[in-house]
This record gives sequence, C-alpha cells and structure tokens, in this order.
Amino acid sequence: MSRLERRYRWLLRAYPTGYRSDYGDELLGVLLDRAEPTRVSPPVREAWALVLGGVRARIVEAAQGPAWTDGIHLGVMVLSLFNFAVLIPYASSVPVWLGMSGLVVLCVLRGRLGLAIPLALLTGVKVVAITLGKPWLDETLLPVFADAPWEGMPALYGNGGPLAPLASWLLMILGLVALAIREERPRRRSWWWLLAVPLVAGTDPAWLDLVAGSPAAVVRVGLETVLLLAAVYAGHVTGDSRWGLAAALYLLPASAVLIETMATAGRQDVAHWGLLLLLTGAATAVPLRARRHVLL
Amino acid sequence: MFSHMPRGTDEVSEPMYFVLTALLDGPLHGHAIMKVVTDLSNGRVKPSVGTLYGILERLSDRGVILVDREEIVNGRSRRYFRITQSGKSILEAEARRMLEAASLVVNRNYA
Amino acid sequence: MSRGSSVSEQTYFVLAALLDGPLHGHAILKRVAELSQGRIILAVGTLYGALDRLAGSGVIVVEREEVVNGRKRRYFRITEEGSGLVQAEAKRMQEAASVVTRRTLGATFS
Amino acid sequence: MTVLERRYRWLLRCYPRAYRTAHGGELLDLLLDSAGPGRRVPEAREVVGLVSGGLQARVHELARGNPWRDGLHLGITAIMVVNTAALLPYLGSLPIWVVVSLAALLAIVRGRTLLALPLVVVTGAKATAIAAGAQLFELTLIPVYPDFLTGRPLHSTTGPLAVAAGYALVAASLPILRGVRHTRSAWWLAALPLVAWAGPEWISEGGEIFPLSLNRLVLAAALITLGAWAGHVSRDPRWALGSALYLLVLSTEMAQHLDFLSRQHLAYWGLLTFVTVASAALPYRYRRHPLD
Repeated sequence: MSRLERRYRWLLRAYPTGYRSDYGDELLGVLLDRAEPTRVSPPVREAWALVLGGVRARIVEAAQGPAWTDGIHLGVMVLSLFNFAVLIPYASSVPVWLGMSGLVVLCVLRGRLGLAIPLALLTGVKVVAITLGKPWLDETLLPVFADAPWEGMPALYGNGGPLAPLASWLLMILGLVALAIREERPRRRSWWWLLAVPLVAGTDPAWLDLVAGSPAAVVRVGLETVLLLAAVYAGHVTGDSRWGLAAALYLLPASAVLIETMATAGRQDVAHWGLLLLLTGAATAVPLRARRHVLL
Repeated sequence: MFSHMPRGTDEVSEPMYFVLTALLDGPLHGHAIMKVVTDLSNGRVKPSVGTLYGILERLSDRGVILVDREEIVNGRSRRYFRITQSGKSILEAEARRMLEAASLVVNRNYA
Repeated sequence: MSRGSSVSEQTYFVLAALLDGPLHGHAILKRVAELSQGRIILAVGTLYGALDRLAGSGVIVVEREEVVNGRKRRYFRITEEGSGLVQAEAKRMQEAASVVTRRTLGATFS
Repeated sequence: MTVLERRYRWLLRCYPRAYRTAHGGELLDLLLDSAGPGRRVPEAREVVGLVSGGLQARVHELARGNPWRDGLHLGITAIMVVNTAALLPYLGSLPIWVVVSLAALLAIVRGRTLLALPLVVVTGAKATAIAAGAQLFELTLIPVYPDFLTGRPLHSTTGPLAVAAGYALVAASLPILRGVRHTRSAWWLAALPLVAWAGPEWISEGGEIFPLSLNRLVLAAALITLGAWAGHVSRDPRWALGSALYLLVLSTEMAQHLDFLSRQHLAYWGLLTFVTVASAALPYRYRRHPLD
C-alpha cells in the first residue's frame, strides 16, 4: 500500500461508513489511476473535493427517510440531552431522577419510544414539582443544591421561573408522543451525540451567566451556534427542512427562558436569543430557497 | 427564470449575454434594450431597470459597450449604447463555445 | 455559454459524456476533459458528488458493476429524462448562439 | 407628477447625486413606461433592482483613482476621527487643542494634507504629553477632567505609546498623500460625537481598564463590514486598507492592556480582524466569467 493510497484512504474517511464500504474502492481506484506515478501526497484540489464530497454525502445520507419524523426526533433528542445535562450538578440530591432522565436520553437515542414516554412523563412531573416547590413523588429536600465542582451554581431551577423547564420537558414529551403516533420508526442516532452532555453539563439556560463569560456558558453558546450553522448548511445542500424543524423545537424553550427572565435578562441574554432566532430562521428558510433552485 | 450563477463555470450571465446581443444591430437606448432582451430570450429574461442599468454600467466600465450619443426626448436625456469591437469578440467567443457545447449533443444524432 | 436553465456547465458536460453509452468514473473524467477541450478538469470528489446527485434525481442510473483488479467499478448510464434534459439545454444554447451568429454573419455579408 | 413617479424618484435617491442628475431622468422614463397603467406602488422586483443598483453605483463611483492612496487617506481619516473624538469631551479645559485637532481633521477630510501635517504633529505631541503626564506647550492641569459625553479623565486608560502611534501613523501618511486631492464626505465629521460619547457600557468586565462603548463597537463593526461589501462588489482593496489601518491603531491600544483584557475585548478584536482579513481577500476572488 503506497503512501499516496494510505493518504487517500485517510481522506476517504470523510465519507459515511455505508458510502465508503460501497464506493470507497471505486473512488480510490479513480484517484490512483489519475495520479502521476511520482506523486506522494494528494493534490489540494482533490483533497478538498474529497472532504467536501464526504460531508455532502453524510448530509445526503442523513436526509433519508421522512423529514417530519426525523426532524421531530432530532429536536426531541437535543432537548433530552440538554435536560439531562442540566440535572448533572445535582446528582447526589436527585440521583433517581437523574438516572431516569439519562434513560430517557438512551431510549430516544436508540429510537425506543415506548420506554421513553413513561420515563419522560415521570421525570417531567418531578421537574414541575421541584420548580413549584411541591414534595410530589418522593421526598427531596428543597431547594436542591449543587454538588462538589458546581457549588457556585444556584439551586436546581432556582433561577428562572417554572415555565422554562416545564416548556422543555413538555415539548419533549409531546414530540415523543407525536413520534409514537406516526408509524415510521425513528432512526438510531450516533453515539457521538452523548459527547455533548459533558460539554453542557450544568448550564441551566435560565442561569446562563453570559456576562461573566463563564466557560460553561461560552461552550454552550458555541455548541448551539456550531450545530445551528451545520443545520443551515445541511438545509442548503439538500433542500430538506428536517434540521430547520429541529432548530425550531430547540428555540421554543429558549424563548420561554427569555420571557421568564425578562426582568433580569441582560443585554447579552437578549443578544444570545437574537442569535438563536437568526440562525433558526436561516435554518428553516434556506431549504425552501434551495428547493426552488434545482441544484443539478 | 434567471437562476443563481453556479460556481466555477466560465459563462457570461444570461442577461449580460442578451444585452450584448441586442446591441449587435446598432446603438439602442435603455427602453429598446429591455424590449429586445425580452424578445430574444422569448420572455425568459426580464431584468428590472436597476439590474439592467447595473449591467450597462459594468459593461461600459469594461469598455465592452460605450455611449454612442445622447438625445433629449421630451425634456429628458437618453443615452444610446453601442457595442465595441472587444464586446463583439467576447460575444462571439461565448456564442462559439455554446455552439460547440450544443453540437456535442445535437449533431450527435445525425452522425 | 450563457447560463439560463438550472443545469450547470459541469453537469452538462458529464451528461454529454454519457450520451455515447455507459461509462465508469475515470472514463467520464477523461471524456469530459476531451469534450470541453481541457477546459473542465473535475476533481474526483466533485465528479462523484455530481454523479450521486444526478443518480438521486433519476437523470442517470447505475447500469452495472464490474470488479476490475480487485476494485468495484460502477458504470453509469444516462436515462431518457437525462438525455431529454441535456437535449433541451443544448437547444437553448443553440438558439441563444444562433441569435449572435446570424447577426455577425449577416453583418459580414451585408 | 403621479404618486408612482414620486415614489420612484424617492427610490432613485439610492443612486449617487452625480449619477442621479446625469441619468436619473433616463431611468425614470423607463421605469414609468414599463410600469403597467394605473399602477401606484413600485413593483418589488424594480425596488430591489433600484436599491442594489444604486448602492453599487455609489460603490463604483467611490472606487475610482489609485486604490492604495485612497485607502491610506480613508484609514488616516478614521484614525483622526478617533483621535479628535478622544479630545472632544475636554473642550472646557483644552479648548485650543480641541480646535487645532478639529482643524486638522477638517483639513484631512477636505484633502488639504500638507496644511493638516503641522496641526496633526502639534496635537499629537500635546496628547502624548498628557497621556505621559508631562507638560508641553502650555501648562495643563493633569488629569484633565471631561465636561460632557464621558466621565473619564483624558487618556487615563490609554498609555502614551498607543496615543503616539495613532498620531504618528497619520502624520507619516500625510506627506505621501501630497499630490492628488482626496476628499471624504462630511459624514465622517458626524461620526465624531458618536465616537466621543462614552455611551452604554457594553463590556462591563474589564471595562474600567479599556472601556469600549457600545456605539463605538457597533459603528466600527458596521463601517468595516460595509467596506468589505464594497470591496466585494467593486473588486477594490481600498476599504480593506482603511480597515487594516484602523485595526492597527486599535490593536496597539489592545496590546497595551493585553494581560487583563476581558473575553469580550478579545471576541470584538477577533471579529474585526476576521472581517478585515475577509475584506482584503474578497477583491481578489476567482473571476467566474470574462466579465465578472
């Protein structure tokens, strides 16, 4: 295996595994046939075209299947991830509920909705109980304080009102129910999504301290921006609006947070929400425009 | 419908092509250019006035067309544009390239 | 060539290359370069991106697959719809070009 | 004058004055002819065409002459606005220097570069002296307290080096611009109060070290982005050069407080640098076709 072939194989990893196994060899054959014998490293043009082609192939593959189901499923999954991440700092005080919301994430990830709905309902009721300060379901000492590395954080859901957590859990449950009603089975999501959990652990949107520029807040905003930009690009490439739908699902709880903390919301919170609104708008508008121009 | 300009191709945009073609028969003013462009493209290309004059200014900046004369018509001055030799050669190069590309497909059937 | 329809120049030449019969990737690249007199040199990633898009919208199909010295090769064939599309584009270009050649020829004779 | 004509005339104001007077009538004729009978509101397509055509006409009119000299003049005008705006709130205690600085700015804006040179050098020396806490030319009570627009004493946060750099860059460029008359629009003078006003404190953390008011942030970002677009449309690098010069002065100020800059300072600095680099690259992008 020549060095050139090894480098081309490395570049071909940009393509999704399915595509690579089917056509990877074919592409490799053409690449090697075209390369002059003395060439050792891939030309920039070819390398760039492979990376771009790979990303587009991944997006086109992700755009398979019914758009509505996939869009709702994507939105529900992102919501479940963020809801789970918010509970992490309070693990020692609400271990049961943290475990349950973690299970919800796994079920949504593997597409097993039957199990996800009851768990989500239970945890949702408990979340509402905590925000309203009622001792439902089990005895938890209220208010719930954070554990070791997050002591500085306020009590669980202590900052914003009850509306925001309720909105995100309710929206997730509604999404799950909608998915259960539709007969198509949602696809299984890749495990990479779990990587987002440690990144946004403990960043409760209501308490997102942007002014102090705490690292967690900056990481969360950065992650949101990157994901939304990817959604816009995917919508542009395929003219498919599932990513726009998922972005809209995510925007609703974020708006509830802003409405609730309007009194104390600083300039940066409003700017953050504005950014989300702008990117979500783009993510929903771009596919419609792309569909109009046939991108042959 | 003038769709977006694709990247990496080297074709002149369609409105520009038809504006130059319209001027082949002799100097014309804006109104006539608009009408001829619409006729030549049998209604497909209908640029707005702002776009049309944007194109006319860019083409005259490049020396592809120039103002032949200016007439005063009921109180308002009107410029008549004329295509230059370099404009004609660019246009013919475009036409030749299109004919060659078309011949790959059209003449093939008879060969 | 003035761009009026939705077919980009690269796509036009890829389809024109397939008019003479099914070809595999490498042959398409060479044929496109030939047809465009060396003006259009496609990168492999770009070519297969276009081929996948065209196959997705039914303009071309995979006719057969062969294994050549250990590597699988797909042979793409243009469909009826594909040749109709490229014929329409060629006619549109021919019309636009004849508008000019008629005038310039006319100018030279008159 | 029908309602439609009046609306089209209003839309034609997007075009620069010279173009409007020369060809406004011609465009108006065509607009009115191609509009259907009984139409009162301009068609959306025509509105978009006129607005973008007008803006591009303005850009192409500005993009005339040697881009490098004009870009240099653009840059030093922006820097001189910032320098003069720094002095403006101290009119009460430094009346002469504010007047001299304003005269220098006016000379630059009107393109009389040789007249501006002595004024810039003198004001620069005095401002650097104040920043260094030394006495020069006349006795001034240091620190110099403001009368309006801001609450901070003069050059309390920027060191003498940054102040000197700003004035030196302007003074060094003036002799280069001797020949052709460059004039900037009077709107640059309107930017003075906007830049001078301390304005709402956007960057609170680290604000007392290197205050950047919201209005100055927004104005600089907007102007640099506009310059990038103009460079993109006209394939002309002058606006990129102007932004680069302004960024140079801003960077010297930032560099002075490097060890305790807040995250917002760095984010803002990164944004301006990114847009400036983009505006430098845009004019030289790939030409898609012979007339692109």
